[in-house]
Amino acid sequence: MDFGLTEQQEALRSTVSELLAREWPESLLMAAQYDENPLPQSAWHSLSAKGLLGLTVPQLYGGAGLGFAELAVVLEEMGRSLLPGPFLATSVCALAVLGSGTAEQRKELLPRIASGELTMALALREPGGSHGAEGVELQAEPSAGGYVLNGVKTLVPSPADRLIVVAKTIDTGGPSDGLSLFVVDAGSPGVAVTRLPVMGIDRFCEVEFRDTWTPAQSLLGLANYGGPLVNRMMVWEGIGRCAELVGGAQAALDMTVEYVKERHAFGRPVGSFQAIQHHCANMLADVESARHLTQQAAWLVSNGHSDAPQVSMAQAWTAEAARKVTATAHQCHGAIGFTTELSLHLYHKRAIAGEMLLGGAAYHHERIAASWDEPRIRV
Amino acid sequence: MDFGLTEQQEALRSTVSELLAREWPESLLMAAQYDENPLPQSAWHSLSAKGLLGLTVPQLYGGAGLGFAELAVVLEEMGRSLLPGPFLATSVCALAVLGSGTAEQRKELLPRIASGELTMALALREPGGSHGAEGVELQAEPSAGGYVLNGVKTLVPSPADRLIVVAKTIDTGGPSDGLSLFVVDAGSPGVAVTRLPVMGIDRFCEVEFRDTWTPAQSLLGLANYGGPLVNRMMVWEGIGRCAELVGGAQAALDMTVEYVKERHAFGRPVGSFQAIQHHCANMLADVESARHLTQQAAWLVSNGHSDAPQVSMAQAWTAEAARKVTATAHQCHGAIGFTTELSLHLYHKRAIAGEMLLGGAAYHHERIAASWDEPRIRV
Amino acid sequence: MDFRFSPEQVALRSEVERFIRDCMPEELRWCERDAFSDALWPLVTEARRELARLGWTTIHWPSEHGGRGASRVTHTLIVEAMSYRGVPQVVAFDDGPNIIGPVLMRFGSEQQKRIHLPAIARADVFWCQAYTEPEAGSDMAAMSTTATLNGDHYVLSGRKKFVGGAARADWAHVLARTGPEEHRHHNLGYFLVDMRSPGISLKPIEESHGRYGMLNEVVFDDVRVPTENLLGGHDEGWQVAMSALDLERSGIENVGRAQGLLEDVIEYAQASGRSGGRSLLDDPAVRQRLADASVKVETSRLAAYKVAWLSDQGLPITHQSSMSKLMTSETWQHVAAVALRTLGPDALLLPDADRLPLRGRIALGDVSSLSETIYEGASEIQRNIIAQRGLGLPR
Amino acid sequence: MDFRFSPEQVALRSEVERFIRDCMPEELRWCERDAFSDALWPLVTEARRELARLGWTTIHWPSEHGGRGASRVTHTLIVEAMSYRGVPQVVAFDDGPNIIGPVLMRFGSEQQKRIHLPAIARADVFWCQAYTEPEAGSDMAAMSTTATLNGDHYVLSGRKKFVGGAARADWAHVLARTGPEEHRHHNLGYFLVDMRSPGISLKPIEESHGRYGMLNEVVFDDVRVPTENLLGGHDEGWQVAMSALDLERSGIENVGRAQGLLEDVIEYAQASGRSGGRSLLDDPAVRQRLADASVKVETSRLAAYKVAWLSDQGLPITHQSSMSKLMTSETWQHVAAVALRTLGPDALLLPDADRLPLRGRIALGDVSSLSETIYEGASEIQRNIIAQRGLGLPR
Repeated sequence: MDFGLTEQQEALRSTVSELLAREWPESLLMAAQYDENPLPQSAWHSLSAKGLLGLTVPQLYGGAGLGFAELAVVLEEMGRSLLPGPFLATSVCALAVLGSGTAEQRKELLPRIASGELTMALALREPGGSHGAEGVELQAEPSAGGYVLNGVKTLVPSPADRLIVVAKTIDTGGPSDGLSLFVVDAGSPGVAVTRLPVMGIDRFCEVEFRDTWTPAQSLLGLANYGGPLVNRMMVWEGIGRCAELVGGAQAALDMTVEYVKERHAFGRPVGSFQAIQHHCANMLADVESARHLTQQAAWLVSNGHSDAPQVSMAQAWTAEAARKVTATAHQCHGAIGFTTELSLHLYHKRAIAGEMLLGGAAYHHERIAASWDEPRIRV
Repeated sequence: MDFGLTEQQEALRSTVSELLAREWPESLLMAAQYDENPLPQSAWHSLSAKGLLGLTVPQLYGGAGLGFAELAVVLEEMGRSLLPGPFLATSVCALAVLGSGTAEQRKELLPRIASGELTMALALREPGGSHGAEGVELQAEPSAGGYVLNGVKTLVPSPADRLIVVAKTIDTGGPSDGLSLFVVDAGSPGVAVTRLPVMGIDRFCEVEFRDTWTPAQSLLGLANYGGPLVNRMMVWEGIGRCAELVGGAQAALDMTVEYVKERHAFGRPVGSFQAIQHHCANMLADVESARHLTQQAAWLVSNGHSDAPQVSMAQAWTAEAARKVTATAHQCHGAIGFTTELSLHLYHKRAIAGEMLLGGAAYHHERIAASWDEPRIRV
Repeated sequence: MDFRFSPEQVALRSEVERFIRDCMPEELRWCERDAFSDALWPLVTEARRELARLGWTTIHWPSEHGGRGASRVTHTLIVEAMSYRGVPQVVAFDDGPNIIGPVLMRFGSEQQKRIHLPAIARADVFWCQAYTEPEAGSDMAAMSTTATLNGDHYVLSGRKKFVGGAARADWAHVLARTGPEEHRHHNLGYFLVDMRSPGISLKPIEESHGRYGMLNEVVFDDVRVPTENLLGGHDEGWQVAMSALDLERSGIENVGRAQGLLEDVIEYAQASGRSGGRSLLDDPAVRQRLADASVKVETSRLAAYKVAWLSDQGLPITHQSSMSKLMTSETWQHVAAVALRTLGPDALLLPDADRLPLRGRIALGDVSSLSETIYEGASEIQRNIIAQRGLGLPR
Repeated sequence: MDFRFSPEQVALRSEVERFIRDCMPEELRWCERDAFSDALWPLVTEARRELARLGWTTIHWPSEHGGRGASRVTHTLIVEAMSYRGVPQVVAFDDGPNIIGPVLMRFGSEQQKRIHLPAIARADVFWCQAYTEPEAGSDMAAMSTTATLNGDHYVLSGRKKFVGGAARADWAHVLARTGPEEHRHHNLGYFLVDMRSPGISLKPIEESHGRYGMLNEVVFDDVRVPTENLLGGHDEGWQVAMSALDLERSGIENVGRAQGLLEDVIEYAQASGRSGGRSLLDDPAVRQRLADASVKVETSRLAAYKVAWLSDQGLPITHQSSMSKLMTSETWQHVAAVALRTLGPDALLLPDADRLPLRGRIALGDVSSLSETIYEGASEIQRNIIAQRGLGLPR
């Protein structure tokens, strides 16, 4: 049992922290919040220069060959400063290509991911659909040595050069059966990408596929049996998102603590009022719990236990905790927190989006409960 | 819209309040908590003398002929001083006899209820069963001009001279279909009554029926179609219980306010600490909301709208609010609250029992949601 | 005890609902944060005038001032009905008829009443409220704006922050120090300020949940305010302001909009298909969550009407309006969050989106709902008041 | 970062679990509030001695005092395993090895260590803690018990309330005023008091959730305490007491018992039939509620192990033990309430009942769980500490 970061993780954390302080200061965040592509190219290049873009890519392909736990450490730091952009989405796709791609796919995609040339995203969710593989209705029909895709994907992280598109290739009746994943160029003919209007610093788009042909070689993993890979990718994305949210919640707490120490009312710092102190104590309890659970989940994923109920627990808790923390931060800040003079509202908006994109606590509670339906062993 | 008590209701309230202050002071409550029959005979006689036992019984049968709203006013006062005993259970049965009984049944039962000679209780719940009519499995089979009962009823309010037993008379497959209600003497051959060990001031028993014969004339209401009557009785019992719980929660709040004004820590009254003040403010919000909802529900029931979703709302809210209030009262009292020196723990125990006996908030939430399944009309 | 509305009240509510359906432009529904925009302000102004013509906005005013002397309960019913259908606050529950008017009736000179009341009743003017200062907030008395008496006028200097609708306002009510601060509530004056006065400048404050700034910082730079525009005495400002704040701000708008949103979400959940021919509303967790929210809305509604009823009875209101403000704002916040959770990621889309459930008002509604527990007395302050005034706990 | 236990720790836990299953009398499981009863105390004493013989209760003590120098994490694991199976606190996590021993090691004289440590290690003695006074509570320093120096002994006079297990105690640790109260934390002494001393009398306090009083009021009536039984200096009592309170009371017992109860409830819900061949655990609302509770238990577990780990690393513990105490006690309270709600009315039955789900421990468990957020530092105090020590907010 070791709650500490390893030396390597600690070094990584401070590398990222220093890099972001330089390349992504709060002033940039405030300026970029309405930009189509808020992430400055220079920041992306710096991440690449420090080898962070290929963090989990094996050295063979030009990466650092580290594990998921290290990725989570990096993401927590990025979340602390609300770094937008394709890092998380691309990392999740890199893990999928590494684990399930053919030798050709790995050779083509991984080095370019590690060098920062290529960004990717999972295109899973469909309009009005349920969370996870269940909601997939986009069709892929075999045609001329490949497949033809028809359907719409929504809330796809943006920007992304390549998409991993989850499609129904056979209809077995079961809602998450018969799925296949395809690596599709976002600029292919028949692919229409539209930016979605969403609050906050993160960008998403809707992608429509109209008779989009993709070659058989673009299939990622097993045809028709893609469900388990989708689940693994959702865990990577989910825990990665939790790590970002933990960083963001910590930042919102730090901001609040600073603010209530400085701000005076009724002749004393508002941070000396018991109601404010208890708000802050509750925030700290929520943040620390989210961090413990998320680090534990990242460690479990790193060690091959993606199916452990603790992985769902991290997502169930963090989905709500991050939002609770940023909402309480708002309550402690008062009116000034709702102005765009402060960055707090951007943290809150990411927390809201995070809760939605994680599928909500109820989704993960059900997964935890499902683990009880299997025969249990008690000593 | 009138939130005030009518003059008659106010007079009734103060009559009950004065009567209980005399006949059921806290010292008696503290002394009687371990007694088999905690309610003193003298208190029961006083209630009878003031005409309270026949509150909703028509004057024709020796009662006061008042409505359900008045009953709720009386029950809130009784709840305030944790009066135990058969008042609520008997009143619910009186309403059932009045509404669904034959002329003979009314003539036999109502005058004796009004005079305090006869106590009654609904015997509905069965061991391990669901809340409400759904859980009924006790069988009544036709036999020799009557029925033979076999089965077990649990958590039946005690003491009661007569029971209204809910039984399955035909098996239609549906869980709450084919029910009939019988008025059965608790001393009949084949009826075994056992006191149940339960915390607090209220007494309950388990009643086993073994080949208990009851005449056809003991049937209350329609044979085989007793479900709606059971539902009505559950509403009366439920809203009556809410009124008791509101009174109890108010008492717990009052106690707490007195205590935190007197008790000093760190050189000041603990009631001056913001955390304690906010606890108390939350308690007041919970109590007042429970009272508003309960009075509204009682008024709706009085006016023939027992099916309104607001009646479920009162039960959903009060089930949890009463317990939250007494638990917060404990938190504000600290260690002394857990000693039997104070009566607080008895209020908390009634609140717990109340939540359970109301069926829990989830049961009523589902009933509220069911009201949406019917076509809705929006202006 | 009677939980019915009178037949007259029910008929009036129907009239209001019919008016909203038939005469209120669709764009004005659920437009809260855009109500002050160039596009909507003309429609808002017209709607305000129309409601004034119908006599609904001042229905609770005494007949001597052109009102109908209706009860607070009746007035509350109208505001609830409008908020329920998304009529923005500036139309449904404006400061003019609801705060300035009553305060003028209580503290105003005959001249002040004669000038201002009819204009307010006709909705010819729009009033804003300038109390809060950059360094104050919940601690309202901590202010540094000064009003220095100079013959027949005061000279007003200072900055007021978070002034709602200032850019559209004809008049402002302003609290300012009329002398040295000896005690906190001492030497404060309450002024009626013509917003066209020279020396007033505005600085828009961008709100995180608004696309068009409705808030402004208002700077008073040696603004001349005639002495006849002092409301109450030279040192009565705190008393006037408290009376303005005490005017039943029951938060009924929050109840109306919460009920409206909740019903829309229920309807959406009923209509939205899930696998196996089941709707989202068949999901027991969704049912529980929405039912629980509906109970909270009902408790808030009762709390708000209780305040109106107490006021109608002439009974003392100590903590009840704080309680109602607390409950209604927290309920609205809760319902907004429940809406978000029920709709899931699609709720993130903003009103610009093509495919937008419930007109895209979910995410913005959730964010803006957070401010309701802060503006006009934060929940922490309300709980203090409830404990101290309502329960008599020691300070 | 490593969220595994070492193979040695896993093996030890199995040993503990095997011991409980095979050697711990069934009556001792979930007997918390009856542990001090005449019927159970002999079994408790025997279990304490047996665990001491196995070396588990002092496993975290340094070897010079007969311990195995195990980590706090290891010790926490043992306590969790025992609490998980309902071993009562007086057996699983007794004050002797966990508070008195370590405090003696830090502040005790050689003679005090020689006398007391071996007896504690063998579980030959049972210690109780007498800090709180009728008028104190959370404000521990507000005490009036006096210890007046008189040659070679102190004369102890006063009343201590809520002393757990006093009737079974051989020794008590007592905080008392050794001089006039100049500041609150001044002139306090920490005494080791032989409970057989003349002048000590007990008055049982009946607890609302106990069938056998485990609490006593202890009256000291001119009790002679030899000066050699002063622990630390004449004015070091507060410092010693704070060090005693700071000893990682992580609340791991609450985690163990919450997990144990939760699993029992899940098992019960799985087994209990509902109409249509479905079990209670098929009810989605029940699933959500229990899963949510399981997450709370997990967060509490991690918080408790974090404290142990920090202590093992020699890292500073500022707010973390308060956080852990806060979270574990609130979690246990939450799980107890969830258990009640899941079982419904049957949960009301007490252990005497014939037909009793989960051995009738639900209702009593719920009531007693309320005290966990009060005893040993109420949640309000813990939140103050977290805000002030953990986040540096001003007093």
